[in-house]
Amino acid sequence: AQELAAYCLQLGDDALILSQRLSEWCSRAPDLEEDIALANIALDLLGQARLLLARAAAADPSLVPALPEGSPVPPEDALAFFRSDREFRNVCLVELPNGDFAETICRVLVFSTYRLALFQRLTAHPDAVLRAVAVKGLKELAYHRDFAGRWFLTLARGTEESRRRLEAALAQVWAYRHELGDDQDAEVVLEQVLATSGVAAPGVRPVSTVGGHTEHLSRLLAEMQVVARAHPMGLW
Amino acid sequence: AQELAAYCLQLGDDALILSQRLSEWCSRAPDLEEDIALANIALDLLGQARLLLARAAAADPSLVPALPEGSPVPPEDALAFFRSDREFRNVCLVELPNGDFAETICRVLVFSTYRLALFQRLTAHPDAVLRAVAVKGLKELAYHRDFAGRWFLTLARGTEESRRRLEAALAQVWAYRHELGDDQDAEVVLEQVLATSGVAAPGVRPVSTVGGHTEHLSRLLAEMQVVARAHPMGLW
Amino acid sequence: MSSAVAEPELAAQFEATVRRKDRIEPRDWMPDAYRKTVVRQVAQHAHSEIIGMQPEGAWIGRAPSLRRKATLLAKVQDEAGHGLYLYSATETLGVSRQHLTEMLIAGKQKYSSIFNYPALSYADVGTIGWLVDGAAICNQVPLCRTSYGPYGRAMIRICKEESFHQRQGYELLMTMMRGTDEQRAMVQESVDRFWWPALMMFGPPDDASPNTEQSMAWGIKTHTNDELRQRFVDMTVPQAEALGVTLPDPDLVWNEERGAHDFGQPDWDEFWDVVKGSGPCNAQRIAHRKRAWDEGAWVREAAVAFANANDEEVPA
Amino acid sequence: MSSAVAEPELAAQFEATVRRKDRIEPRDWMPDAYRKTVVRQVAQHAHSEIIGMQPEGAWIGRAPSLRRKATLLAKVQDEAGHGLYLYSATETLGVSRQHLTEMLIAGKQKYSSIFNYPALSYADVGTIGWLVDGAAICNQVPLCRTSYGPYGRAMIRICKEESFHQRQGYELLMTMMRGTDEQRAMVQESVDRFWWPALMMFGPPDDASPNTEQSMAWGIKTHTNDELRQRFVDMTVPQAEALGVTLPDPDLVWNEERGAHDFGQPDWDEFWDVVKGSGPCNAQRIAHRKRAWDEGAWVREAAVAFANANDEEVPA
Repeated sequence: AQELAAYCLQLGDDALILSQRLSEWCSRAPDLEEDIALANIALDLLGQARLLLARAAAADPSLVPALPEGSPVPPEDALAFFRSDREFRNVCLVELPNGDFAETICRVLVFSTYRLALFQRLTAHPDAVLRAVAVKGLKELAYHRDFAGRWFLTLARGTEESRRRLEAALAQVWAYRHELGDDQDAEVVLEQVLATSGVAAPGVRPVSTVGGHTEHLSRLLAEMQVVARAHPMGLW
Repeated sequence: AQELAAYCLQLGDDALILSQRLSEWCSRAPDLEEDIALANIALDLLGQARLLLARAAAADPSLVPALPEGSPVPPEDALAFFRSDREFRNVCLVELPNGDFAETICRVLVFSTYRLALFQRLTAHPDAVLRAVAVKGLKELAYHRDFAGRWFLTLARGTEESRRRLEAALAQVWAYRHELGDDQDAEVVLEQVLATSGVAAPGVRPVSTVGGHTEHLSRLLAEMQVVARAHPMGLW
Repeated sequence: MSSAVAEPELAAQFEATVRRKDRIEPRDWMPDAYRKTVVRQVAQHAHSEIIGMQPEGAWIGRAPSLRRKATLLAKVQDEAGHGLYLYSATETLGVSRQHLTEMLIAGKQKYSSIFNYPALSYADVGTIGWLVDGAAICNQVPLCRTSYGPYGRAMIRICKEESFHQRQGYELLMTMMRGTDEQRAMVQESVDRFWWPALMMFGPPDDASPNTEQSMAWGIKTHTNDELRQRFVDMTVPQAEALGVTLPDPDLVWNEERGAHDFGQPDWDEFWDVVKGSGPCNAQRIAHRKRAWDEGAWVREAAVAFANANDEEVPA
Repeated sequence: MSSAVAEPELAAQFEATVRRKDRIEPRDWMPDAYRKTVVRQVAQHAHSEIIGMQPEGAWIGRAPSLRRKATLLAKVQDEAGHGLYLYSATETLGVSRQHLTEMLIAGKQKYSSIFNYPALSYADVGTIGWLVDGAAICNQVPLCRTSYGPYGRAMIRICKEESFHQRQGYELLMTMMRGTDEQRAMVQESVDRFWWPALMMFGPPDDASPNTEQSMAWGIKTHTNDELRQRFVDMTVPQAEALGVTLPDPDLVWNEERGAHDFGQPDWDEFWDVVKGSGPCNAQRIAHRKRAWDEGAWVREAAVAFANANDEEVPA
C-alpha cells in the first residue's frame, strides 16, 4: 500500500504541478481558442491529480500532513497545500516556468505522450482505483497530445520565427526527457511527430536532476499554497 | 501613541515594500554598478523599515500580530511577515511591479524626493526615535534621489529609445503621485529635475486607489512571507 | 455606408420585424446606425468577458482547495468562451475579432468598468460571482430577446452559464461564512468593496443615459438602467440577509408602498472617473491584454502561414 | 601575439620576479601564455562571482527575517563588487568586462561549477556561506600572493569579505540548529546536497589536472587541488561537529598517522557532466545572465550616448 501510495503521489504531483503551470496561461494565450484549450488541459490534469492524491491518501494516510485538530481540510488538499517542496514527487520537467507558447507546446507534447503510454499500461494495474484513473485519463491525454502535436506541426511549418522558437523550445524540454523513463511506445510516437514536422531530435545532453527539484518549485508552491496555508482551519 | 504607531507603520511599510521591489533587481540590473546601487538603496530602505516597524511595535504593541506561545519572532518580523495584505499601510506606488529600468528610476526619483522633503520636516518631530530615523535617513534619501536624478537625465538625453521609455515610465509613476500628498518642496525639486532633463510633466489623470492596494501586493507578500510563515516558531 | 438612395420598403420591413419582436438576421437589411449600435454593444460585451478573465484569473493559481481551483478555472474558461461567441456575433456584421481586439488595446472601445476594480482576496472570487455576475444577469436576461438574432442567441447560452457562475459564487461565500472569523471578515470586506461598483454596472441614471431611448426603440435594449438596478437590488437584499453580510448602504430600506427597496446612489463622480480611465486597474487591464496579444502575434502569424501553405498544397 | 623576436632579457626578468615572489604589474613584460592564463583565470573567477549571485539572490525576496534579508542582500551585493574588482583586473590586461560578459553568455568561458547546483531552501544560504565560501577561501587565500599584481590585490580585499560571509553563513546554520526540528532537518538536508559539490570546487584530482604545474611555476597558483581539498576537509570537519550535522561521507575519518582526515572521492563523472553543461542549473544560470544583459542593453547604450554628447559639449 505504501508503494502504491508513493506511486499515486508521484503521478498526482506531476499532474498537479503541470496543471498549475498551464493555468498560468489563462488570459495570456495567443488567442481565445488556445486560452480555452490550455485551460481544458489544465482542468483535465487537475482532475487526474485530485483522484491520484485522494488515492495516495487512502492507501497510506501517514503521507497526509498533520493539520490542527478539527481542520476541515480534506486529504487531497492537505497533500496539495500543506506539503513542503521537498515532499513533492513530481519530475523537474513540469516545474519549469512556461516560457513561450512553443515551450508549452513541446512540454505538453512530450509529457502527454509519455503519460499516455504509461496510462495504457496502467489500465491493467492491480489497483482498481488506479485502473479507473488510467481508463478515464486515456481520452484526455490523447486529446492533449493531439492538440500539442497539431501545434507542433503548425509551428514547425509556420514561419521562420516559429520554427526557430520551436527548435529552441524542444531542445529545452528534450534535456528533461530522461526523467520520464525509458518508454519505447512514447519514443516511437515522438519520432513520428518530429518526422512529420521535419524536425530533428535535438542533440542535447540530459540535464542532471540531482537535488530532486529545480529552484522554480518552491516559488510555484509559494503562490499555490499561500491562501490555503493562511487558513488551516478554513472552509472553502 | 496609537497615532504615532500608525504613522511609523505607514512610513515603514512604504520603505519595506519598495525595498522588496528594488531587491528584485539583484543580479538583473543593466550593469554591475547599477546592481550595486539598487541593492544599496534597497538596503537603506530596509534599514529605515526595521527602525520604523520596531518603533510602531513599541508605541502600540496591539498592532503586532499574535504568534504561537513561545515564538522567538521579534516584533519587527511579526509585523513584516505575519500581517495580511489588508493590514499593510503602504502606498500603491511602491507595490507596482518593477517594469523596466526607466520605471524603477522614475519611481525612486519621485518616492525619494517626497520622502526626503517629509524627513526634513520629521527632524523636528516630537518623538525622539522618529526624529533619529529622519536624521539618519536624510543622507540616504538624498543619495537615492541623486542617483535616480542622474539616471533620469541620462535616459532623457541618451537615445531615442531611452527617452521614449523614460517618458512612458514617468507617466505611469506620475499617476500615483497624489498618494504622496501635497508637498511644495518635493514638487519644486521634481520640476527642476524635469526641466534640467527637458521632460514635460505628464498630463495624466491620477489613478484611483480605492481598495487601498493593488492586486500586486498580495503576490509580493506571498513571496516575501512564505518562509517566515512556514516556521512561526523558527529561529533565524 | 449605404448610399443615399432611400430604401423605404426595406426600412418598413425592418421596423415591422422589430415591432413584432422578431429577430433581425445578418443578411437582413438594417439601418447603418442600428448596425453600428449593435456592433458597439456586442463588442463592448465581448471585451468585458475577456477583460473580466483577469481579476478572477489572478486567483486561479492561489485557489485554496483543488475543488475551488477547478471551479474557478472552468469559470474563467467559460468567460473566454463567451467572448468567443460574442466576437462571432460581431463577425456576422463583418467586424473581425482581430480588429476589435486592436481597438480595445488602443483604448478606443470600452468594457464594463467593474473590471477596473481590483480583486484583492479570494472572497472576491465569490463576490464577483454573486454580485457582478448577478448584475450582469439582470442586464443580460432581457437581451436574450434582443432584436439582433446572433446576439440574442449568444445571450441565451451565456445567461445559462452566468446563472451557474452566480450560484457558484454565492455558494463559495456561503461556505466561507460557515468557516472561520477571518473568512467571514474577508467576505464582508469584499462585499463592502464591490457593492457600489456592482450598482454602477447598470450604467448612469436614466436621465443621464442619452442612448437608452434609441436602443429601446430598436429592441436592442429592453429596460432602462434604473429599472434593472432596482430589480438587482430587490433580488440581492434577501440573498445578503441569507448570507449574513451587511450591504454598505445606510439608505437601503424596504419601501412597503412601492413594494421595492429604496437605496442610495453610487458615487457617480467615481463612476465617470473610472469610465474615463482613472480606475484602479484600467491601465493594468489593458496592458495585460496588450501584452498577451503582442506576445501571441508570432503564433497567430505561424498559424496563418501554415494554413495558407496547406491551402496551396491541396487544390480546391 | 608577441613576435618571434626573442626577448631573453625581459623573459629572464619576468622569471626572476616570479621566483622572488614579487608581483608582475600590468606594464611589465610577460609571456603571452602567462597573460592568457591570468586572463582566463581571473575572468572565470569574476564570472563565478556574478553567476554566484543567482542561487543566493533568489532567496533575498524570501528571507525569513528582516535582519537576514539585510545580511543576504549585502552579501550578494558584495559578490557584485567582487565581480567588479576582478573585471577591473582583466581590464589592466586590455580585456574588457563587456567582452568577457559576452564570452560568458555565449558559453565560451566557464565559471565555478558549484553555482550550477540549485539553492533549494533558506538553509542553502547558510550552507553556501559555510561550505562554498569556505572552499573558495581555501582556494583564494593563497591567491593573495599570486604573481599578477592587480589580481593579488583584488584577492586580498575579496578574501577579507569572503571570510566575513563564511562566518555569517555558519552563524545562520548555528542559529537554525538551535531552532525547530524542521529547521535542523533543513540544515542537514542542505549540507547533504552541498558537501560533495563543495569538494569538487578544488578541481579534479592532481593527476587529472594538466594545467596545475605550469600555473604553479608561474606563481599564479600556489597549491595543488588535492592539497587545498585536504586543507578544506580538515578545517571543516570540526566545524560540522560543532554545528551538529553529519557530513555525508562514510569514509571520512581522522588518520592519526597522517595527522589529517581520510575522506571519499566525489563523483568525478558528475563533476565532468556539470562542467560540460549538464548540471541542474547551467542553462538557467546563463539564460538569467543573458536576459539581464540583453534587457539592460538600451540602458548601457543610453549611458554611452549621454557621455559622448557631454564630451562633445565640454571641450577638453
